[in-house]
Amino acid sequence: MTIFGSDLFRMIVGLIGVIALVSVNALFLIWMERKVAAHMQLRPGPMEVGWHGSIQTVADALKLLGKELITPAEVDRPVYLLAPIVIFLPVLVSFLVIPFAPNLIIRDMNVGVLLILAFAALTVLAILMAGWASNNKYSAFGAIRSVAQNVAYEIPLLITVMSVILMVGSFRLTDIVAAQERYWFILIQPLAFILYITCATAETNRAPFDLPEAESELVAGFHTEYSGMRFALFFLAEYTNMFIVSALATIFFLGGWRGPFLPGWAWFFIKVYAMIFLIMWFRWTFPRVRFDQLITFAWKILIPLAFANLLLTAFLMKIF
Amino acid sequence: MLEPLEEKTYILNLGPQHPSTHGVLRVVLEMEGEFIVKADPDIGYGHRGHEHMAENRNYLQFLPNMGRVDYLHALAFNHGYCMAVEKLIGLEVPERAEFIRVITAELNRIASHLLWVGAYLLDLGAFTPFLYCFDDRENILDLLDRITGSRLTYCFYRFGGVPQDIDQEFIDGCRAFAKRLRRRWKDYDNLVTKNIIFIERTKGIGVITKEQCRLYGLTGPMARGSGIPYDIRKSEPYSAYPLFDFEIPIGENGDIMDRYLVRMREMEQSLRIIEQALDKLPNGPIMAEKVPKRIKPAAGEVYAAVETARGEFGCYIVSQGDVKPYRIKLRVPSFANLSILPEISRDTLVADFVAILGSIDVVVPEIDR
Amino acid sequence: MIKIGLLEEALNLARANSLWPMTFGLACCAIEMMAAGAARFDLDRFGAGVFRPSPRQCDLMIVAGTISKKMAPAVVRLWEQMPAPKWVIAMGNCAISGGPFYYPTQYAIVPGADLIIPVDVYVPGCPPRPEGLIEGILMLEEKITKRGRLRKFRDVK
Amino acid sequence: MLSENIKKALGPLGLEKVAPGDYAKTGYHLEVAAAPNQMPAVAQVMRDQGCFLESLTALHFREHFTLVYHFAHYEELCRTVVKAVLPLGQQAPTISHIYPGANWYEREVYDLFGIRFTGHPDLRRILLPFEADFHPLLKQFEEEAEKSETKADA
Repeated sequence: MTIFGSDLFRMIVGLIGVIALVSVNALFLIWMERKVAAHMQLRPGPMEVGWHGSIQTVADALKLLGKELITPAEVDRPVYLLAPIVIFLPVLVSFLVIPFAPNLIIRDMNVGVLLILAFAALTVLAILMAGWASNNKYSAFGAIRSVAQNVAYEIPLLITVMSVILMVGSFRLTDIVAAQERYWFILIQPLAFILYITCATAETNRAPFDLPEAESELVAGFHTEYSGMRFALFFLAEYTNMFIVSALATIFFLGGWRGPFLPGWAWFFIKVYAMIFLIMWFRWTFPRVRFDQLITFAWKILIPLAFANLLLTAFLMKIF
Repeated sequence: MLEPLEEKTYILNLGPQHPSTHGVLRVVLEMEGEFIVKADPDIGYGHRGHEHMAENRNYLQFLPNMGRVDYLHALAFNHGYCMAVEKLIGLEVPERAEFIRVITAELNRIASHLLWVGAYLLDLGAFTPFLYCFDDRENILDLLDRITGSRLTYCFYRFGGVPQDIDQEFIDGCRAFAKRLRRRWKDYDNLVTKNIIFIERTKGIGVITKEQCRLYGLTGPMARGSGIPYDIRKSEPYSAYPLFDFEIPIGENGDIMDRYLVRMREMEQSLRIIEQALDKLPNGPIMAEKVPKRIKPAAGEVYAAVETARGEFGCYIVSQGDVKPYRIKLRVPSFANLSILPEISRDTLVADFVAILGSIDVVVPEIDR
Repeated sequence: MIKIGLLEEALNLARANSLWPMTFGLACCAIEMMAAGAARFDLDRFGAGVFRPSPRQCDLMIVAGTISKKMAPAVVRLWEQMPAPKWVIAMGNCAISGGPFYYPTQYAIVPGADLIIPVDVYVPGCPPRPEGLIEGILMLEEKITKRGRLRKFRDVK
Repeated sequence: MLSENIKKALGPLGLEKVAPGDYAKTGYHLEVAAAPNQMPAVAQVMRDQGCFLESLTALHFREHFTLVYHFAHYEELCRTVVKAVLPLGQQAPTISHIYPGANWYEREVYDLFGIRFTGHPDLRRILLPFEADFHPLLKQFEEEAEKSETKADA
């Protein structure tokens, strides 16, 4: 076996690719978000920097790179400095197991689903660290809300995903895509899909569930005190998280890379961006829910529904 | 790091720079967890000394200030002040001028309500309605810009009339705008009024009873939302308002939803008034014939009230027979409306507090004067 | 040295095209600032439409309105909380010189934002129209990059 | 008629003046003059009659202050003005326990004129910064300022 075929080489190339993808993707997503928002709001959005503002986010990123990094007095320094890095790591790891196309996957693990969901839970730790360390009441609020919210929404998310896994019988993401050869799972699990999208929006702290950074209540929530590149990392992580939950939705419910005519990766990206568009659409349409409503909604509606869906799936699997 | 909490409550400082305090209001919140034990509004960050200024200028020089007290419904404040001075010096305003005043003031009221709806939805976390409202509002500003010459801080009325007549283009523009806004109601209904999250956020929150309204002296949509049909345009008719047929929308429960609905329906009533006024617009002069060059009223005092978008604006002028007023007290609606905030925000969540604060529709420089 | 110069220029270009203002309105002018960010005028076209509520994430403070003496310490504090490089636009006559509210016995306001914080661009008007604010922001871009989009309009005779 | 009822109810208090006003000229239906320490009783009567406090302000004259209370009614058009002459340097009783809305108005009067209200639960400055050491709407303040103004001009 040559060095090019080795696992190590694959990992290194993969990681470089992932980092490139993450940054380019985030830049694109932020531009897309601004354009989507603008067109929904009867305005053109970024227009002057590049063609239709296409390098607007590059300018933003460059500017943020050149900004002063303020570390406010009386913050919990190590935790404060670590938080933006911690929020970024799980995001990178999740990319390792996502199958972009039949062979375009860095590491095809048999516990892929678990890996992603386990690392996604780390995000909340970073938010908690950031909020706590900032020595700011608004940040602490954001952090506390974030923890409660993520605990509440992780459960229905997992249970919903379980009902798909029950049908496939494997935690391997490629297996799940392979199982959708004849039909997409959205057709036989529509309830699970709706539950998943709701939970995913809450998991990524997007409106109408963006309570940890609720602008009109908590100024900027957990990242109120972060400036420059540190703030940019939170931003980057948010958009990459969005990509990951959309990619998972594509894999679980929309048949992954499957589609006629176009190559697999193209279909994959089309589906993912369609999902992201959906999440953006939510954000620019709905008002924000209140925090207790959010929690009530998770524990009293989403979790029972997810359980019912799981039981129904198991029951039907037993019969047929 | 946060210090360990020895007491059960802690202080959260909201403002003076906070996205949902609409300018420079500061509220010191005493909190227990996410619940508010006590809210103490700290106003005065926009205090500019209008009343002190009034004592240092003559009557005409003080007129431009009125557009800056409440910049969102500047024309109503113009109207109130002009009415008070006209009463003081006994000036009759020609009918056509009154009609023009009513038309422009009602247009301005719609603009103010639209801005409130947009900014309020922004408080609740919905960004898009804000831009929709601003888009509609720009149409009004175009119309008013045509005849008043400014977009925001109008100084359009004069003692004894208005300085500029309206033309056919303005009339056509008003009619076209009324048509356009009526078509937009459906959009607002779908986007906001029927939105389940919006309903959940506003129904039963921030309830004000009739008795509380009376004790705190609330006026405008705050009182009407609680079911009190108090509208100066009807209950103390002034200008050309008695000539028009319109209703006073009132709410039932006194919660945020009712205040929202009252404002939405009021816009419809304003459109009705504008259309009737355009239909009945009489010919004639737009300025009283004998307007004294130098306004020097005899000693005396006067109180004149008008209905602004936020409630009753009363202008209390005391004259000592000088060219300068001895004292002008501006009874502004938001001052009383905000004073109920500590009462109704007790034991609410921060999110509800923001919703309640937004529903009061405060304009901070108006409170602070 | 040349390379550092180039980098600096690229950074300045990026800064000029991504001026994030603070959500910070003091009085009447704030409404026109909102209007400038809204549908018809859309500051976002120039990359300046991302209104950040936290001063830590802003580049630009638009002092939109009268600064009262009670508010002045807060304004200074907010300005100090912003990370460098930062700019200030004094929007409206009140922020420039106290505007219509300044007279000898005035007790309540600070006559001019430049008395308490350094101001880069002054936009006159009471209040300035949104077009005026946009021109102010383009001026600021010109100031940052030493070249500008405005020139072509100004040279028209 | 509400103004008749108010007149009747105010009768036993022995006020200085209770007279109908010239509405067309001043905007008042009823003009009342009272002593400052009668104000709580007057306010109680107004509250019982269903009126609300429209505004509360003060006027500064050379020898005395005049507290001006405006009352109006939601259902009926009836504006009552109550004036209370307060000698300089004296305190007036608060009516904020009768009308909670008067709380802020009294704070404002204290802030702008320096009139103290006895029994007020929370008499702090409201518009000016807490550390301010002057009351801007006092006329003396203005005369002094005029002096300094002429100095500045010269």
